[in-house]
Amino acid sequence: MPRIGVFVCWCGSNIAATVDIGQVTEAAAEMPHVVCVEDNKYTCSEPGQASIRQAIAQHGLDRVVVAACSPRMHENTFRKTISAAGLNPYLLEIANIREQCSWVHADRVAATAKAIDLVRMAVAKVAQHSALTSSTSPVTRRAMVIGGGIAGIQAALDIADAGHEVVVVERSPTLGGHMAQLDKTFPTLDCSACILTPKMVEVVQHPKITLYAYSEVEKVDGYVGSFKVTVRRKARSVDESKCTGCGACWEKCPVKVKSEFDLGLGTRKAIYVPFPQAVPAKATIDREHCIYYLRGRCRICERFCEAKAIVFDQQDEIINVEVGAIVVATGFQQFDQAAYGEYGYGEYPDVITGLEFERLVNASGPTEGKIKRPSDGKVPETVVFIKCVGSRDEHKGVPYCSRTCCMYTAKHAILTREKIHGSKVFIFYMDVRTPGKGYEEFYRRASEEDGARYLRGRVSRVYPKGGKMVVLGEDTLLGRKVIVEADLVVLASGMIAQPDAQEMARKLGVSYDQHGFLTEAHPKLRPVETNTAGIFLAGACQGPKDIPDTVAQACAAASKAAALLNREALEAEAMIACVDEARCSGCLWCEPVCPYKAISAKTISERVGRRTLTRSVAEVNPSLCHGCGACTVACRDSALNLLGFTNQQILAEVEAVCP
Amino acid sequence: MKALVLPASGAPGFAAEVSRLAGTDVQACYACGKCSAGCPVSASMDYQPHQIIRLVQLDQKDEVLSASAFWLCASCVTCSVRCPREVKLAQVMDALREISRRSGVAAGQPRIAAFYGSFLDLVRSGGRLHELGMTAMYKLRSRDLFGDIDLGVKLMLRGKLKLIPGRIKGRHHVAGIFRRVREHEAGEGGKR
Amino acid sequence: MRVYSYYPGCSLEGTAKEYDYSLRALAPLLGMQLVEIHDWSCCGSSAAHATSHRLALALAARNLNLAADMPGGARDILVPCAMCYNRLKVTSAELAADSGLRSAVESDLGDKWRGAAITAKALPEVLLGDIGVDAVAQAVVQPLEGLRVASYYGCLLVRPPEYTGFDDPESPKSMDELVRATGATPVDWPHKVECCGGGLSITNRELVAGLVADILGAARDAGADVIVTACPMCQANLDTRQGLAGKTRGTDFGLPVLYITQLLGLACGLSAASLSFQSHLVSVAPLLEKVRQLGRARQAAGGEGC
Amino acid sequence: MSAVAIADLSRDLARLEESVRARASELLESQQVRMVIGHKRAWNGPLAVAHFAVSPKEARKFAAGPHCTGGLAKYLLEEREKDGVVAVIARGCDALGVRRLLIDRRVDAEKVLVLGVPCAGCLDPAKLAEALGVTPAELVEVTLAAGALRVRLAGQEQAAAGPPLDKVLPPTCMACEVRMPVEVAEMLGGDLAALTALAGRPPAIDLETAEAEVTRLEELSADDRYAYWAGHFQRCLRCFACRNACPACNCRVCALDSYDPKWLGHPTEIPEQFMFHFIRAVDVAGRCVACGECERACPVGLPLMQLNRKFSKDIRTLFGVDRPHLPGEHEPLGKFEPDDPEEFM
Amino acid sequence: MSVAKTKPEADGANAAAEWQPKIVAFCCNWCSYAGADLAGTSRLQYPPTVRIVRVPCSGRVNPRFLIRALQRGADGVLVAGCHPGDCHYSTGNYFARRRFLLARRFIEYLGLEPDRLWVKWISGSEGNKFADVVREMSAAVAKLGPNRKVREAR
Repeated sequence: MPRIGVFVCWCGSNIAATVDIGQVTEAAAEMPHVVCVEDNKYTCSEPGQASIRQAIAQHGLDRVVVAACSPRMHENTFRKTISAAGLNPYLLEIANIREQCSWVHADRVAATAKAIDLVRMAVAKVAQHSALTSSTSPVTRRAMVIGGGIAGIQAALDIADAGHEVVVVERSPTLGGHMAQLDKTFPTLDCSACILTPKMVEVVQHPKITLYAYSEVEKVDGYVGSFKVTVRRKARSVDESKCTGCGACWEKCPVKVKSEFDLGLGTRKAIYVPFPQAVPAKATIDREHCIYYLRGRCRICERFCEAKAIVFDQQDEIINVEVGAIVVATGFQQFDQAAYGEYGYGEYPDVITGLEFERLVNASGPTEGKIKRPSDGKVPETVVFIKCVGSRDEHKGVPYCSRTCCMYTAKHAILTREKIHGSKVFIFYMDVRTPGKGYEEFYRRASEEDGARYLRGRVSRVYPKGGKMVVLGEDTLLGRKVIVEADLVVLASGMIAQPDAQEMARKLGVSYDQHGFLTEAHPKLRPVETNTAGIFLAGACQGPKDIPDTVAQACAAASKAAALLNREALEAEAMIACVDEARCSGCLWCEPVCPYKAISAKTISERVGRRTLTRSVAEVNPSLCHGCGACTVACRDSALNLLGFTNQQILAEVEAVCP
Repeated sequence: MKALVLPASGAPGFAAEVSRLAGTDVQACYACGKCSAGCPVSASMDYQPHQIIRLVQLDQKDEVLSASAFWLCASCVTCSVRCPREVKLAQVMDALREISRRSGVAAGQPRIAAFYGSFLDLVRSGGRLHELGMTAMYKLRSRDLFGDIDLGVKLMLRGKLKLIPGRIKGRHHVAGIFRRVREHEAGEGGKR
Repeated sequence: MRVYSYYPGCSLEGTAKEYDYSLRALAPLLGMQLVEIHDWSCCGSSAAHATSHRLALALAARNLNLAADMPGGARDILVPCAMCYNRLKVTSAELAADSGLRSAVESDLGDKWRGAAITAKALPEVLLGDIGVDAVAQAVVQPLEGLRVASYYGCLLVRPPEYTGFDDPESPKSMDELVRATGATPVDWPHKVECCGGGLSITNRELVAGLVADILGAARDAGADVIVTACPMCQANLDTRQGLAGKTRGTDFGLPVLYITQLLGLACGLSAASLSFQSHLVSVAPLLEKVRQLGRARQAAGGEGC
Repeated sequence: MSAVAIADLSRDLARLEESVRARASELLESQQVRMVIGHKRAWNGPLAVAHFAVSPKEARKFAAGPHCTGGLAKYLLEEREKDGVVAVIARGCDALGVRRLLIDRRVDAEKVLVLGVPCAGCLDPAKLAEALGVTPAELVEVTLAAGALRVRLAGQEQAAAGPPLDKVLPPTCMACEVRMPVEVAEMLGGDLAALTALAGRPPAIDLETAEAEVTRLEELSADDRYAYWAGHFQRCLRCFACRNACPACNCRVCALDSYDPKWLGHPTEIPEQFMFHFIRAVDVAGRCVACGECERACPVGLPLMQLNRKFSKDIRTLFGVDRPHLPGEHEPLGKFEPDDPEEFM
Repeated sequence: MSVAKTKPEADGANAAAEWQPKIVAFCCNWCSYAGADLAGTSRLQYPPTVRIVRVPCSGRVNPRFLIRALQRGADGVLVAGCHPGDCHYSTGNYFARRRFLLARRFIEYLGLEPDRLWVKWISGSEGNKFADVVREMSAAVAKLGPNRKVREAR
């Protein structure tokens, strides 16, 4: 039989002024299994806690009810109290007679009656409590970072500097991501490559970091502390250990292909590194264009490779990596402007995207940093920038703001005015959004010092006329139509999720929003965690972001991952779902309602008569379960129960409402 | 320009009425101006299309109905197709013409109103549009007697203007449709 | 032979009669049989939909009902006029989507709505989707090689795309494909879907002349010999207002504006008379002369080749 | 149904019966299956009973026809712990019942062989008795022969012509959409033109008609509805025949039998009867295969399908899932849509 | 069909004036329970009709609890959870929404008053809303009178 002690708190006058403590203690003394009732001025004070510890010893209490403030306030305090007296900390129940009784009711009689009900409910529930312990699981002290852009680079370096091994998986042949394509960065106009490439080199030189470039994550199994990741290392046709990156092969290669890195504005060879500062500086053969793979002969690269690094029959390699934490930094892609027929992107060469403009102004780009328009190589005199192309457009694009376009367009305007003397810049905008350190000043500089003319209105149409591009817009501030005859039109493309972001999310078991961005566990308080423990988010895979925010988030994700890896073992939640295997039918209806993929099927053997039979039942992984209890309702035969909130406990509480 | 006195100068419910009749939500507009930028006739309008929408959002019924802009709308639908907020502007313009006609306010573009009136009268009586008859009737109503006379002669000489109006057998059915719609509209007008 | 219910619309009885004639002459050559809808009435275009939503729907619904009642069963309707096509499409869609509207229109009609199974189709839609560009090309007997043609789609053939849907609203291609099938060269030009202001042609002449001048200028800049269209309002406007448009820009555009059926008819060997070229204001004669010369030159070249 | 069709139908049913026997014999003979579950003619009444053949000889007893009424899927649960494959002669509703057990992982797909048979519907003895002006107990033998139902009543030597089959079908058969079974390993009977044509026809009554009684009850006042159900539940014997017959009620330990937690109290109290039927109906909601076995099994004739249909109707109107029991549909309560309705929230 | 009799004091004419409904509220720990606490810290007054059962998530609430509460004498049941999209466990409230959409229609079908079951989304910052909901629900349930239909005579 349970032996329950009830401790009623006055909370000074907070409770006692409205609730008749005497009546409550009298009523409590009559409740089933209650062997001791005390009241204290402040139960949470040291004397109050001491009286609980004393009563546990004196009366041999095995369960405790504290009628006081909200459990959200002091549940943990009193768990520690009874634990100190040798009781399991979960053999405690709080009756919330302050926030949910004395503070919200003025009528002393009614409040007292309600307080008695609340105590009775707590007593009924605590009688059903059992001691709970949390399980622990070991931690593999290694992290994986998926994606080698600035977010992945930063996260990898931070985790490695914290002393943990890191495996970086990047699907393109080089680190760098979108940032490597940029020219200058706002608001400081630092050269992007100057600040990025040293970090790329640092990654490959770091003793704790292993880089798998040109590799992709195939599969993720396991759970926090113990993930098992399958990685496919795609065949480069080049032995990375031998290749010195000397460049003899791509100098001699006869095949020219449009360069992905230059967004088709420049060319590369069929054997190539994407850009000169690529890391690792190892060549890759593009089998779709290499003559040898297409026609069976050529092999010029092989002839000129002194290191003998060319391996034409190289195969993809599958490797398995065990890690304790994963940082996802898979980035974004540009919105496809072809949706805007009225702007003629793809039809008229002199309508380009912002990222293409970056390549045009970049000193290592296809025009060596001279802004020349694609159609005829002429230096444009009048340049029009159109913002929010794809962004804030439910009709043709996405409803959200892409956050970076206002600033990079201001940067483009400044660069245009710097590089093309006497050029005229017009920027069509809807709003200028500059919430960031030094951002508003940067925009003012573009507008005032560099003379970019901002026109408030969306452009309706762009079409060619006599070698110019006619831009048909509206100045909504004047209420008049504006026609600009431009030499070059730059569309500020929005940022959208990677095309395979949802597939990646499913592999990882994390959720994604309607736009394909991966979802954080809480938008404010858990911004870099996911709902899957041990998986963290960095950079634009979570939503559009500029470089400073991306780096900050990467640092945050890295510190979360490092903190996890610092632990010897992980203690799981104690109040989790458990399966009564004798009842479980093994139907697994609980599985789809579990948001954490904590439930799976397991096969058990049992003796029935003289035979040993096997059947399948549900199994809860205590490391993954968060204790929401959704599974218990899906379970028709009540084989699943939630410890701390069992069916029996809730029924007992409900029944105690009306004695 | 006169100041708006809010909410006094507004007609409560006007924006909602326009939205309902047009089958689109005018409050979705965020005033980017793309409609006005692409409108072929906005240069001739007294208010730009996005300004009309703005006035509607603010329930400025009197000011909107006195405008000529929506009468000038050529129903080319460019605005609707390019609107990032999926506001069907062309339908809003249709709705404003309908409200204007029903409320009996003098049209901001009396010629266009006269043109539409002539057109519909002929359809009501004959079931089909008789272009020559419409032109004649329109000229009388709009007092635009001598415009295009040379053109009319040229068309006539090329056999493009049919002299005798065709009448269909079902013209009484068509007239019935007109009558029932007008009755319904009158009933609605009474309720408003 | 594909059979269509045929809805000419009011314009094709008057200013656009050459569209009607040329289509009727062309149809059998392309394997189409047109059965005119009995006792059709105005579709509810422009004046009606501009001033009364319900009137416009009811007028269009009457014709869709008539099409459903045709002997021989419910067939697709071929609607050459872009405005009528648009009205019938919009009406079908709105009545399908909204049962409240449907019953309102039924009460206006004094009749049940029976047109749900009827699909209105535009001419380029039928020629490309049903007949096929290859069949069109096969019917060509006098290829128009060397002729540069600007396809002008205007507004209502392609907008709003959620109702029309057979072609891209910003950069349509269907008529260009038909032009290519005749052997002529479709020119790439930016004003394919700019509005010509046809609805305001009678009431706001100066405004419209400016729009027409922009379109004609763009076609001329692209090197077009001729403009083709599938809309009576556009054709009438670009043809009859060409003089005034020229005056505002101090030029004579001299660009004939043909219905797509007239161009196809020419390529399929129909006579100039059966295609009613005489009723155009901007003379088509120089164009026909150019076609003749191109034909002769081709024959000469072909002769040498043999 | 024309007379000619019925004549063909009875010939088809005879052929089907022969085909069932032959295929069952073959499977047992070759030991491809351990047991075949089907129907056989009862010795003491008009309706067939379940038959469990384990030898070719026993397979000769299998029957087919409108008198083969009871569901068969649920018997698989009894066999689940034994080795070897069990075959089920499955009408559409049986096949859906087996599908239910497979989805619920209560039977092993590799241990079941579903032999589909087309079905013309199974007669409702109460309706038949009513049509003949007798009590169900007086029905002795019902056959479908020479073009019509033939019925022999107690005390009679000879069978006499009865009503057409489609006039004495229960509502579930009339609304049945799976008279050609789905998800079967093979179909028996070969080319049965009349039966296949009949089974291929759309149901005699559509969804709305099938739900007409639900709609009628919905339109009563709350108190009348309460009186209606309390009146029925008062007659409930708590025999659990509904649960035992239902292929969706397949838990290892039924909530209704559970002592800890104790969901259900003493049967004499009306509130407890509400709890019983609430639990039963909620637990099969979205999982019900619409076979009507619960109602057929109920000895006091509770209108249990009106509870099940209420859920299927609401699931359809609220979540747009028309027929959750048919392949290709989602189980509506194992998922959600972010924009599900919020009518009172 | 007779209706189960409730306790005599609830039925008595004198008691009727003083009778107050009893409402069992299942509040999710993360949002609605916190919202109820906030109503307390803000000293918002609401009728003493409600007894809160703390659950981790609205997805934990089994519709069987609803019937049990009504059986044992509750006059109304409130299920309160995080707003859709805000569930601490991501999806629990979405499942709860489906379950209780059906449950409310079903109890109505059985002849109970649907207004005895309320489901509301109350966030941790909506102390006001919690108090409002209790006030409104108490009034609505009071209007229905004591629950007699599936209440056990004890």
